[in-house]
Order: sequence, then C-alpha cells, then structure tokens
Amino acid sequence: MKRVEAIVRPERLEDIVENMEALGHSGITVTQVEGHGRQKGIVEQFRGKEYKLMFIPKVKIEAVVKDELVEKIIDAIVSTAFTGNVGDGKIFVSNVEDAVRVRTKDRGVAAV
Amino acid sequence: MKRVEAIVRPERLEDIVENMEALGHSGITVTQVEGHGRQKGIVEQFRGKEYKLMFIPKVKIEAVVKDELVEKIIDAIVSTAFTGNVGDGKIFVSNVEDAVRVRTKDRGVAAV
Amino acid sequence: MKRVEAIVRPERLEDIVENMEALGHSGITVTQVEGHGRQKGIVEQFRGKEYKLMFIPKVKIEAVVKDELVEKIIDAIVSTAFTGNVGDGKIFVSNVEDAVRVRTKDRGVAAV
Amino acid sequence: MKRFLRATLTASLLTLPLLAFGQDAAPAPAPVLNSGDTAWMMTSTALVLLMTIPGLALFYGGMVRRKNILSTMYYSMGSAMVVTVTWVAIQYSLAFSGDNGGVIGNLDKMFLHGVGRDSLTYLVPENVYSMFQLMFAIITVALISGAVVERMSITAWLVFSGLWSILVYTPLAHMVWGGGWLSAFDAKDSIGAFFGVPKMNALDFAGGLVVHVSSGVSALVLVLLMGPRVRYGKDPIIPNNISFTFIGAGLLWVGWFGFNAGSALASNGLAGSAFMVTHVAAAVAALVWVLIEYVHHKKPTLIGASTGVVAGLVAITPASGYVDVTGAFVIGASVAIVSYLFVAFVKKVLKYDDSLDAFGVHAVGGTVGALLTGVFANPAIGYYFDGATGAAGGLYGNWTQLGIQALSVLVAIVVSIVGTLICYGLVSLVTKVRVEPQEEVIGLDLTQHGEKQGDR
Amino acid sequence: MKRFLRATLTASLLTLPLLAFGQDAAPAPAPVLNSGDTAWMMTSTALVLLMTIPGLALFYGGMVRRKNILSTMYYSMGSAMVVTVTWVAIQYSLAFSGDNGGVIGNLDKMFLHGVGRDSLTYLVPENVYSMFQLMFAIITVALISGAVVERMSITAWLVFSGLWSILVYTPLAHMVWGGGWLSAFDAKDSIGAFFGVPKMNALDFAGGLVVHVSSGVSALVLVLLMGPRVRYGKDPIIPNNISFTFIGAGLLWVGWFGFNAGSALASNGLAGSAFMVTHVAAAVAALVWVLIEYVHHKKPTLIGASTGVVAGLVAITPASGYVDVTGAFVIGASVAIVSYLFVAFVKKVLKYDDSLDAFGVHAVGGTVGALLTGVFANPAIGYYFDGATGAAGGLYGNWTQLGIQALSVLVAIVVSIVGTLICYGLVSLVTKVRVEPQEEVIGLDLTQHGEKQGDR
Amino acid sequence: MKRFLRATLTASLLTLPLLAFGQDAAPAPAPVLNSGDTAWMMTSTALVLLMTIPGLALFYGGMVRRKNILSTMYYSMGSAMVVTVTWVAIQYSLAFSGDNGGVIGNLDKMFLHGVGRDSLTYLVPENVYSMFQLMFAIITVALISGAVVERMSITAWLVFSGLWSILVYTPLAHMVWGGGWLSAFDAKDSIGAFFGVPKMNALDFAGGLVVHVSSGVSALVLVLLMGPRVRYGKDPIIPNNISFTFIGAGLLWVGWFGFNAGSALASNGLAGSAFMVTHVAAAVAALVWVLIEYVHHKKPTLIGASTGVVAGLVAITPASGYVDVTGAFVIGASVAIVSYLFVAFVKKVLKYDDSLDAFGVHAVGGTVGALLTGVFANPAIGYYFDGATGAAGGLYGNWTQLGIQALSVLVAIVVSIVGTLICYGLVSLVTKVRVEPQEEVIGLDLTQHGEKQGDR
Ligand SMILES: Nc1ncnc2c1ncn2[C@@H]1O[C@H](COP(=O)(O)OP(=O)(O)O)[C@@H](O)[C@H]1O
Ligand SMILES: Nc1ncnc2c1ncn2[C@@H]1O[C@H](COP(=O)(O)OP(=O)(O)O)[C@@H](O)[C@H]1O
Ligand SMILES: Nc1ncnc2c1ncn2[C@@H]1O[C@H](COP(=O)(O)OP(=O)(O)O)[C@@H](O)[C@H]1O
Repeated sequence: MKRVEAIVRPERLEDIVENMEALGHSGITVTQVEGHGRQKGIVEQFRGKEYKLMFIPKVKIEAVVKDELVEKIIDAIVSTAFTGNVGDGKIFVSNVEDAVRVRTKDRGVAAV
Repeated sequence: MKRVEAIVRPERLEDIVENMEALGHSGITVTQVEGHGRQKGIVEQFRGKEYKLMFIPKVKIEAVVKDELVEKIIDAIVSTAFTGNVGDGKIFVSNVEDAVRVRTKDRGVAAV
Repeated sequence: MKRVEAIVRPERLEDIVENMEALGHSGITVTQVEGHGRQKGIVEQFRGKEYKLMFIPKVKIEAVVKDELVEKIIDAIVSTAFTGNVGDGKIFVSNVEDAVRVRTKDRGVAAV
Repeated sequence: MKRFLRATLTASLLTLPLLAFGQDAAPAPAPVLNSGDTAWMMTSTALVLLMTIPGLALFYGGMVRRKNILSTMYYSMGSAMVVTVTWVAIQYSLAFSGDNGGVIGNLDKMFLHGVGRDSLTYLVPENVYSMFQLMFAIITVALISGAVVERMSITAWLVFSGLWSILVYTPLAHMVWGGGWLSAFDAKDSIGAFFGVPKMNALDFAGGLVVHVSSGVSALVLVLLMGPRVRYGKDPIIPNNISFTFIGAGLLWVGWFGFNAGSALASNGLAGSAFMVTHVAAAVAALVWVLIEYVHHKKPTLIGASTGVVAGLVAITPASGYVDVTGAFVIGASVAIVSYLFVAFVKKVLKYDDSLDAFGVHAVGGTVGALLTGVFANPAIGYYFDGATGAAGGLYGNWTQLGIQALSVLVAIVVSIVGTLICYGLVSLVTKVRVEPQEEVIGLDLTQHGEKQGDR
Repeated sequence: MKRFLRATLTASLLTLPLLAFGQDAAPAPAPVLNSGDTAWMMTSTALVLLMTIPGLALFYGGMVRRKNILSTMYYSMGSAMVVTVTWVAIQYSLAFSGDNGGVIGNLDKMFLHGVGRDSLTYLVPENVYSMFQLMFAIITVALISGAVVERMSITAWLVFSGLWSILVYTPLAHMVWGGGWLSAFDAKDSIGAFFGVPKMNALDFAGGLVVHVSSGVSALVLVLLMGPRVRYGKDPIIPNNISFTFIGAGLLWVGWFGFNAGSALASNGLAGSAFMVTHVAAAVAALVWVLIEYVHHKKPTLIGASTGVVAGLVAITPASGYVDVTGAFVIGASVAIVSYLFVAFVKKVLKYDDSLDAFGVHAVGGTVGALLTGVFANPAIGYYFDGATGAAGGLYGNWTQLGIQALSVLVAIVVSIVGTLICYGLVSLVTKVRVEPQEEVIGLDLTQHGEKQGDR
Repeated sequence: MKRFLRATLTASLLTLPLLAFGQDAAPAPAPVLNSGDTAWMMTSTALVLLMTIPGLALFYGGMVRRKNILSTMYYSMGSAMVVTVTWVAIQYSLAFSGDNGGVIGNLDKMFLHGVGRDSLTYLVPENVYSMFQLMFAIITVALISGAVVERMSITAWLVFSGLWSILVYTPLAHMVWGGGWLSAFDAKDSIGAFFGVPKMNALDFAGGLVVHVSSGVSALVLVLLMGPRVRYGKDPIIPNNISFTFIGAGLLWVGWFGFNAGSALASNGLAGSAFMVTHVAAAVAALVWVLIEYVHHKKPTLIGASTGVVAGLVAITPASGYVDVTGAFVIGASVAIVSYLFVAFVKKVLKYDDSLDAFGVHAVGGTVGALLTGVFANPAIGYYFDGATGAAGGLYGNWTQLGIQALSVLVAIVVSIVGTLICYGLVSLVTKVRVEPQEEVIGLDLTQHGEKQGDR
C-alpha cells in the first residue's frame, strides 16, 4: 500500500476527488493546509498598505491505495490539478505498512 | 518507530486519547480533516433543496510510537472508535526513521 | 527524499520558515493542528470554573527535502523552535518514495 | 405613506387649543413641528439604515461562500455610498418636488436646495423626511444584489447602483409616493390620462411596488442577462455563516418597524397599527414556512425561519397602513406558501441562478402583498393619497381596488424591466459587468477587494 | 409599569391649556394620543424584540458548542414565532382585558378584537401597547432555553413555548400588570382574599417576577426533569464564539432601556429615572463581577463581564421604576455577588446542568431585585398600581413592602413550578422532549435542522 | 450642543397657548418636560451606547489578530464599566454643575445628588441628559484603545480608563459644553481671561475636540510611550474578522445619528439638520476613500469603505449642528483625503505603531472637522453657546471663527498630551502597563482573560 498525498489548489478539490472515485478508489482524507513555495504570495491590503502573505491556502488530499493503483491515481490527480501556472502543487508517494478498518477490524490491503 | 495514524469520528476523540494515554503514550497530534468514503454523505438543506455533502468531518489522530506499542495502540483506538456503522474510520501504520525532541535535542526513540 | 515534519509552537512559524528558506528549500506545507503531550494544558475559564484543555494549538510544518538537506533543515528548525520549555515540539523524519510536480510533471528529486 | 389629511389631522389636534379660541377669520395656522413625530421619524430613519448596514449585508453575506462574503457585504455598502450622493444631488428632487406628467418631479430641490433647518414635511423636518426616503432608496438597490452575488464586478455594481436608482427607483417613488400617476386620485394631466386611466389610487404604504417588486424583478432581469455562477448546480453552495444570516434577519425584522410604521410619517395610531400588522405578518409567515419545511423535509431550518420572516415583512409592506390583524394573518400565511413554492420548486424548474432569491422573496412577496392589499384594505385604518377617503379593498366592497393593485404591479414590472435593461446596457459600455471565471473561482474578496474575511 | 395616575398626570399636563379655561362642569376630556410617548413606546417595543432576536440568540448561541449554535438560536426564533400567534390569539386578552378572581383576564380581546387604530392605552395606541407586552412574553420564554440547549428537541420546544406562555406567563402578567391580585391595591374579590391576603401591592416595574423569576425557576424545573447533557462534567464545554456572546450582551444592554424605561409607558421623568438606574446597575454589576473574578481566578473574563451586565440588568428590572441611584448601586453589586456564588459554586455542588445559567442569572437575579425593591423603593420616584400613592420600601419606613415582595416571589415560584410541570407533561404526550443521545453527540444543528453553522 | 436659546424656543412654542393669554405680568412659566424631545434623547442615549457596545468593540475586534479579539473587545467593555461609575460619582458634576475658572465644574451633583425624577435639562429629564453625556464619555475612552490593542495590560487599561476620563475628558467637556472657557461667549473670570483670550465661542457641536481630538491625540501619546507591538512591521498583521469590522462600522454609523442629532438635545429642526449632514458626510467620505483606493491600489476594500465612513462621521461631528449640505460634502471629502494620507503614508514614514489608527482617524478627522466648522458654519442653522446668535464661519464673513477653532484644537491637544502623560505615570505606579512579550506572543485573550474566541 502506498500513501499518495497531493497538495493542490482548493478550487480543484471536487473534480479531483470525482476523478479518483471514477478509478474505483473511494477512501480519501482531505486537510486544509497552507502552502509556501514558488507561487507568488497573495497580496492583501489593509488601509493603504499591501501585505504579501507568506502562505497560500491549499488542500492536501491523502489516499492510501493499493500499489497497482498508484500511477493511475497520480495521473488522475495531475490531469485535473494542472493549470500550467506556478502553484499547481505536488504529489508525494510513500510506503504504508499496515491498515486497519475500524468497523470490520480488517487488516492490510483489505482495509484500504 | 512507527507512525500510527487514525481517521475517526470527531465525537470519539477525547475517549481515544484518554485510552492511548492510559497505555503510557502521551505524544499525540490531532488534525481536523474531512473524509470521503463509504459513509453516506451528510444531507444539508437550503431553502427547500437538499445537498449531499461530499465530505464528512473527521479527526486524524497521529502518534509516533515505539515499535512494541503499535499493536496496543491500534487495539486501544479500535475498541474506542468502534460503533459498527459505516464511517468508523481507518488506521494506517508507516515507518518513521528518526525523531528529534526540540527542547532536549534527543534523537531517535528517546525523543518519541 | 525525506519528509521532515515538525510540530512546533505557532508563534515560531514565520521564523522557522524563513530559516528553512535561507537554506535554499522553498516548498513547505503548514497545517494547524492540536497537540497533546507533556506540556501542561491551557487553562480556560467559564463562569468561575476552570477547564484544562486536553489539546494545545500547534503548527505542523512539513517539507519533503533532498536527503543531503535533512540534517541542515533539522538544525534550522531546532535552533528557531527552541525555547527550552516543555512544549517546544518534535521533528519526525520518514522516507518518501516519489514526488511529482503537477505543473511540469517532473518526477522524483527533481520535483521537490 | 405620505397621506395629506393624516398629517393635517394630527396638526389640528395639536393646535386645537389655539383654534378653540374662535380665530374664525384667521388663516389656517402654519404647521408647527411635532417633536414626537420628529423623534419617531429620526428613529425610523436610523432603523432603515440599520436594515441595510449591517442587516441586509449580514443576511446576504452569511449565505454565500466564504470567499465571497466581503464582496457580498460590499454591494450593500456600495449602494449606501453611491445612492446617498445621487439622492441628495437629484433623486430627492425628482421624486418629491413638483410633477411632470405624473411620472417624475422636477429639479428644484437639487442638492436639497431650499430645504432649510425649519422646512417641514407634514410635521417633521424636511431634512429628516429626505433622509428617511433616502434610506428606502439605499435598501432597494442593495436588495437586488442578492441575485448577482459571487459574480458581478464591484465597479459595475457601483455604477449600476446609481443608474438604477435614478432610472427605475426615482420614477416609481414619484408615481407612488410623490403625487404621481399611480397614487393620484384623479390625475388628468398625467401619463395615465394618456393611456385612458387617469384615476389610479394604487395603495402601497411602505413600498411593495416601489421597493420589492422593483428590486425583485430587476434582480431577475440581471440574472438572466448575466447567467449563472460557474459550476452552478454542480457544486453545493453551502452558506459560510448561517448565524450571520440569522442576525441579519433579526436586524431586518427590528428595522422594518421603522420602515413600515415610519411610513405613517407621524407617531400616531396609524403608525401603531402598521407596527402591529408588521410584526404579526412576519411571525405568521415564519411559522407557516417552518410548518411547510416540517412537511417537506422533516427538518425546520434556521435559514427557512429567517427567510419566512423576511417574506412576511416584504408582503405586509404595501399593506401595513391599510389592513388589520386579519389581513396580517392572511398575508403572512399566503406569502410563505407562495414564496416557498418559488424558491424551492419554480427556481429549480426554470433553472435560473437567483443566488439568494431576490426574485423569489421580494418580487413574489411584494406582489402577493400588493394584491392582498386590494382585498384586505380596511377603510377604518388607512387613507387614499388625498387623505380624505378611507382606503377600502374587496372585502369592504371595493373589488376595483384589486384591479388597480394588479395594474400598478404591472406598471412596476414594466418600469423595472425596461429600466434595468437600459442600466445594464449603460454599465456594459463603461466596464465589464462580470468578473473573469478564474476570479470567480478564486473568490471576489481577494480578486476584487484584496481582502480575506478572516485569518483562517 | 402600567400605573394609572402617571398616565393621567401626563395627560392633564398636555390638556392644561384646555382645562385652564374653567371647563368646570365639563366631563374630563377624552385622552389624546401623545406623539412623544408613542414614539418612545414604538422604539421600546422594537428594542425589546432586538433583545431576543438577535440579542439573546447571540448571547446563548456563542456559549454552546459549535454543533449546536443554530439550534440554540432557533429556540429564541421559535419562541418569537409561536408566542406572537398565541399572544395575539388569546394571551393579550387573558392578561390585559378584564379580571377573573385576580388571576386571569377574559377573552374579550381575542385576536385583538376591538383594538382599533385609535384605541389608546394611557396615551399610546393600544396596538403598540399590545406589541410591547408581546415582546416581553417572547423574551421570557426564550430565556428558559438557556437551560435546555444542546438537548431539547425543537418540536418539543415549539410546543412548550406556546403552552408555557399561556399557562405560566399569562396569569403572572395579569396578576402583576393586568390589575390582578398581586398588584391590586385592595382586591376583595380576588384569590388573595380567599387566602386572606386581599391587599398585595407587590412592586415589579418591568418584570423581575413575571419575566425573570418565572423563566429562571421554570428553567431549573426543566433541567431537573430532562437531566444533564451527555458526558456533562466529563468533557469541557468550550464556547464556540465568545464574541457572539459579547455582542448579544451588548444588544441586551441597549435593548433593556426599552424594556425598563419603556415600562413607564410614557416618555417622561419616570422613564428617564428608570433609564438611569438601569444603566448604572448594569455597569456596577459587571464591575463587581470582574472584581470577584480578579480575586477568584486572577483573570477577568469577557463572558464574566457580559454575564455581570446581564445579571445587573435582571436585578434592576423589577426595581427600575422605584429606586434611585443608591438603589441601583446596591442592587447591581448585590446581584453580582449572589449570582456569581450560584453559577460558580452552588451549581457545582448541586450538580444540575443548567447549561447557560438561566436559573443562576435570572431566577436569582430576579429574586434579588424583587426583594431589594422592597428595601430601596423611594416614594419620590414610583407609584403603586393605583397611581395615587408613592411606592415606599423599608428604607422609607415601609418594611412591610419587603414581606410583600417576598410573598410575591413565592407566588411566582409556585406558579412557575406547577405550570412547568403541567407543560412538560403535556409536551411529553405529543412528542419526545429530548433528542436521542446519538443525535446529541452529532449535534442538534445537523440532526434537528439539517444545517451547519459554517462551511468549515 | 447644549445651546440655551434653542431649548427656550422650543419651550415657548409649546407653551404658546398659555402665553397667548397675555400673562404679561406673570413670571416665565417653569419649563415643562417635552415628551418628544425626551423620546429622542432616550433613543439617542441608547444609540450612543450601541456605538461602543458592541459597535466599536466589533470595529476594533475584527481588525486585530485572532488571539487578541476578546481582549480588544474587553477594552471597550472595561471603559463602559469603569467610566459609568466614575461619571456618576464625580464626573457629571465636575463637567456640568457650576464653573471654576472656566475650566471645571463643582462637586454639587456628586452621585447625581439633587437630580430627581422631575429635574429637567432643557425640556428633557436631567437623568437622561446625564446618561446621554455619560455615553459620550464611555466611547471617548474606548476609542483610545484602538492604538494600544494587542499589548496593553487589562488591569492597566481599567485604571487608565477612569483616570483619563476624570483628568482629560471632564475638563474638556466642561470647557466646551459645560459653560466653560472654550464655549463661553465672554468669560471674564476664566482662565481665558488670564491668558488674554476671554472670548472664545469655539464651536464643537457633538465632540470634535472633546471626543475625537482628545482621544486621538492621547492615543498617539500612549503609543509613543508604550512602543510598538512585538515583531511590528515584520509579520503582516491580518485582521481576524473583517465582517466584524464592517458590522461595527455599520453600528457606529447608525448610532452616530444619536450622537450628532441627539446633541441638539431636542427633537427639532436642528436635530434634523444634524441628522442629514451626518449621513451625507459619512457616505461622501466613504465614497472618496474608495475612489482613492481605486487610484492607489486598484482594489476598493471593505475595511477602506468602513474606515471612510467612520472618518466622515468623525469629521462632521463638531460641525453637525452648524453646517449645511455643502459643508457636509466638503468635510466628508476632505477628511477622506487627509485621513488616508495619514494612515497610508505618514504612519509608514513616522513608524509609530498606532495599531488601529486611533490617531489617523480620530485626531486627524476631529481636527479637520473642527477647522472646517470655522469655515462652513452657516448662521441660518446653529447658534453660539449663548443661544442668541447664529454661529457663522468664514464663508459667512467671520474668518475669526477659523482662528478660534484652531486655538480650541490646540487647547484640546495640550490638555490631552499633559493629561495622558500624568495618567500614564499614575498607572505605572500601580501596575505594569504592558504585558510581557511572551504573553503578547501567545495572545492577550488567553494570558489576560483565560479565554479563547472560539472552539477552533
Ligand atoms: N518539498 C515540498 N514539501 C512540502 N510541500 C511542498 C513542497 N513543495 C511544494 N509543496 C507544496 O505544494 C504547493 C505548490 O508548490 P509551488 O512551489 O507553489 O508550485 P509548483 O509546484 O507549481 O512549483 C506549495 O504551496 C506547498 O504547499
Ligand atoms: N484509503 C484511504 N485513504 C485515506 N483515507 C481513508 C481511506 N479510507 C478511508 N479513509 C478515511 O476514513 C474515513 C472513514 O472511512 P469510511 O469508508 O467512510 O468508513 P468505513 O471505514 O466504515 O468503511 C473516510 O471518511 C476517510 O476520511
Ligand atoms: N510521539 C508523538 N507523536 C505525535 N506527536 C507528538 C508526539 N510527541 C509529541 N508530539 C507533538 O509535539 C507536541 C510537543 O510535545 P510535548 O510533549 O508537549 O513537548 P516536549 O517535546 O517539549 O516534551 C505535542 O503537543 C504533540 O503535538
């Protein structure tokens, strides 16, 4: 099992999740995060002053998936998250050793 | 060291953490997340229309624990998070290579 | 590539990120979390009663970095996050197998 | 609203002691400012501003998505800023000074020219009267914004506010309240005579036509011109802060006492009667709305109750100076049923994106209220514009009134449609009306205003 | 509240010029509406609605957990909707028309029958008077909800609101303000005579008994019947939005001027005096509460200051038309001390879950105020119900008044307990009073209303 | 504010019928309470409290960081609690009873001694007048807090509130409104005579000097004494809730009608005129502020519009009883330009940390308004303090007035600087003024009050 973790623009969230579901994977956890990267910060104004914010709102989409699904999931995310502008986001893949479904006490891949 | 990550119903949070602490593990980090899975979405109403929400509020409980504690922690979580209904949540276990306690600069298992 | 994940006091956030950037690493994701650990809980009052809160606001700073940068990043975080009091926080290091930059479709270390 | 005799009656009561001395030959004494009337009118004026700022801004702001809350509030704020200037500059004069063909006034009182400290309208300072009327003009424009939130450019909105208020609101206000054709008892020189309807006597105490039908219909026109929001109907659009909507509804409710009872332009029995029916209709409409929700979805919502209150207030507005408690009950219950049908079913079928139901609540509610005024107007309560005759509806033997009310609604609809089309055209000439889709996706707060509601 | 002579005095001042002409043989002139009094009463009525919607809804809504904020606000809204209808239908008549045995009125004014545009109560339109009284009825029920938030079913609440208002509020209002036994100077035909206490003369200017003791005691009864919230005492219950609570307290403060000074039913010196003591008592109570917090916990809290303000306002309510500035200081300071003891210590010891301290603030505060009225009532300020005699407390030689006050508190307590038990029983017959534990855990907003406060 | 003749005029109108009977030899009849004036003054008093609680608390609270929102609101609440007590105890008497050297009154009315139910000030109850004035005292102190939020200890603030109100506000109020030197027509025994300026006749209708210059200047003094916030200028300080700031601005706007039109102390034509110019100046200032933002940053902000409104209201305050609509336009536009320059540029250059621009908005706005009153005062509208002479500015041939206005601003500045230095010194003796840097970093809500705004 791998954890696929994508940090993307908030406005793409719904579409990405729909695409992932279309691949047959339904378990997904979403977190509101703030990103700092190459993307130029958002400029906010306050009484004639401009503030460049250090952090930009992003969402983190996490899914633990069967190994064979990893590339498909990545493709699904990339194709929907892509706009071509700085700030489109990143995907990280890491290993997951075990999983448990609380309701059934299933372990391992069966629990994903 | 392993990272044990549980995505569970928000209303079970306090009980689960108490149970984990009872096992002698105190370091825990909690994140408000939104989950998408088998659980039927929440239905919200707005002027005579019903919206099925794609995401359901969940909490993610993360604890990096000594290897020998992993199974006990899992049991502690499962026993408290269980209701038997869809949406009870999942637990994922992955490897952690190193840890640092900022205050003491301890490294490795000693820092957990 | 390693994921360096630091859970620290919210008020140190900006300084830590500046320090990390000074090392040449710009991609960082920040999450508002709540921590439970040795730090004595915050006491809140409500009509003559005191509540000790189970959880204390923290920020989690995540950065996926090239292997050779790990120690420098840790040092940068520790030196800025340190106050010497309980609650200074922890850093965890784990392995990341792959990375994708959505905008360019770069893979691996090049995407970090 | 604005009946002559009513004022005169009050005045004569006050001057009774003087008159009692048989000043038979003397000319009628000059009206003397009544401090009680003035106190109530200043209070009412403040209350009507409260309805918009922050009332309506909260009511609307709570229902949009978080990324657009400030932008939504800004529409209300923008109307207040712009319309105050245009009102003082020309609109007050055009609405309430003189008459041309029963359609519009003159420019004699531009920039309140000639309105001095001691000028009176009825027994209150004309300064206060002009401000009271201004607050109505402000909220009317602001109401429209409910239909175009989350997509209309703020620059376009500011320009539109001024134009619409001049082109649509001003003639309607004149026709109904300024002595123009719709209210005139027998307007021989008016446009009405030209169309063969010199006698109108339409009843609109506090703005069913002038405020609600006009804003609601214009809202729909704008929606049809501008199209729905990006991804409308695909993503659920979840209110960012229902408490704000509820607070807004509460402030509207409280402020509406100024709106309706203030429209008596005096602190008297008519004001008291308007106060009572206003409150009763609001509560009844909310209760009926809630009961429908129980039947329809099992769960009564706070937005539902809030919407019900507002719908009730809208519908009682034209009737508030004419009907008794029976009228209030029937009007409150009717509007809840009809409005609910519109926002829950008709909108879904017709598929237009009237974001916050400016049409479904205000045009529909205003129409229901205007028509039922023609049924329930009780001559023991209100007067026609001439102030001499009690205003009677169908239940009191005068079914013609219902026809007159229907015709006046029609006039308001036509003026609103034509006027809004012209305004839209003019605005399009100077600026783009809608923000870019990309800006809409990011949210108008950041893209139009460079601000974010909160730190998280 | 509602003293006859006061009104008459004002009237005679106004009609002085007429009288001055020696109309010796003529009958007393019919009272003439006073526009200043009317302006103030309409303003006051609007202010008292503001106290509930959105004031109290915010005050309470801010203190519960996020998952129940809308539900908590809905209780207030629900009371407003339901009680408006029951009030107009029968309650106004039962409270303020006629008298049966000093306990209740008659049904002559059902649906405001006979209340016309020109009907007056004292010198203000009866329509306004009936609405002013209605707003009191609304807030009284809404206050109770503070005790049962986060667990009472909304359906049960809506039914309870109407029943309680009829069975408990109406007789109390009649007994104290409607000319019933408790206020009557010498009520020979009343229930009081039956019990051997025909003469009562209890003082309750704006509702210490009728509003605060009744709601606070009934709240406690409900709490004991329904039991505590799930996991009460285990999980800390952290307010979801303290700013809301503060805003609510602010609106209550502002609105309370209408509540207390409005209870003079005129815009006169008595109203001015009530206005002053109301403000002073509120600020003093807040300050004392804050000082106690400094001593007790080192840290003065915003909820503490807000609670102190409300406690001060509650306690001055019955006294506001009778006491001078000295009374205001003592009443403000006393209630802060006593109420603090209740919410911080007594509740902990007795372990009942009065969620937002409806009992600790309102029953306790109302009782403190009612009793101290019997001490500080200054005959140079207020009148007994007959309007002819200045109302004197113990400090002015009339210690009997303290006994009368104590007895009247007792009566209010008994009526509230018995009435609430009956209401609870009736509600239980038609619907379950409490939501399921599972629904309580998820939150009432979603399970009862299908809504969530915000988008996150 | 507080002109004698104005009141007399109103009185004589009312008593006209009596006088008409040629009571030539009779003494002037005692003034009779006017119920309309009283209604308006009670309403105004409530509105001015609304401006602070919750108005200003929201306006300020929304602009700080989330960790300090409750603390910021607490400053306003604290002023209300403390100043109410000091005001009733001694300040009202020192400001409005008697005169010593044109600088301060006497202590005859300590604890409202001698202020009975029937005492009148002009034609309203003195109780109401004393409360109206108190609400001004409260908001003035609260305004200062805008400069020191996020770092001043609450204990220090509570002590400072009382001291400052006594030492700075009270003499200024006396000098300008209590018959002291600055307003006196010819004050031979005053400090003015000592300095060779016995005749002042400064115009300050509702508090340009007394309220805004004093609070704004004192705010700057405090800022300079206390230093900037930790990491000021390094971290962006993002408002935690811009909607709150907007709601606050809205409540300030609405409440300001009570502030300015209430300062007529009657419900008459002057009040009406003040009402109108208040609204116009507010809207014009907001519009001009927005236009500057369009030019400067392309994006009009909601905080900008809100700030513009407040700046306009501040500037029209001293002028509101003297100028006509032309003055309102010019004053509104001028203050927007000057204030914008201050908050956007001057502050940046001078590098002081006036957190929420108490100086840039209030001192600057108050000065602009006070000076322009000397230009635009129209003798057809307002009176000098003697009530007999119309107050004329430069445009009406009396350019001396501009000099007088400048001198009076200077006096207010000097009193504020000296007084604030003394207060700061005294506070430092009893408690530390600033919280520890560590507490500041964590936030004042938790460290000073043991509370958190929300559950997340
Ligand atoms: N190495 C990293 N570790 C953690 N988060 C990262 C990393 N690089 C990027 N991110 C996250 O991805 C977001 C998008 O990255 P950014 O550099 O702005 O755009 P792009 O991927 O187009 O170069 C950032 O805001 C940050 O949240
Ligand atoms: N494979 C997964 N990867 C990430 N999160 C998951 C995964 N599966 C489930 N989750 C999280 O766990 C929550 C509960 O899962 P769900 O499928 O609803 O219930 P159940 O575990 O009872 O089948 C989801 O809302 C989601 O947040
Ligand atoms: N083993 C762990 N797993 C996950 N999070 C941890 C762990 N230990 C500590 N934390 C997080 O780090 C924070 C700081 O730890 P704490 O024990 O309070 O202080 P210290 O590191 O000074 O002993 C905690 O609030 C918690 O969020």
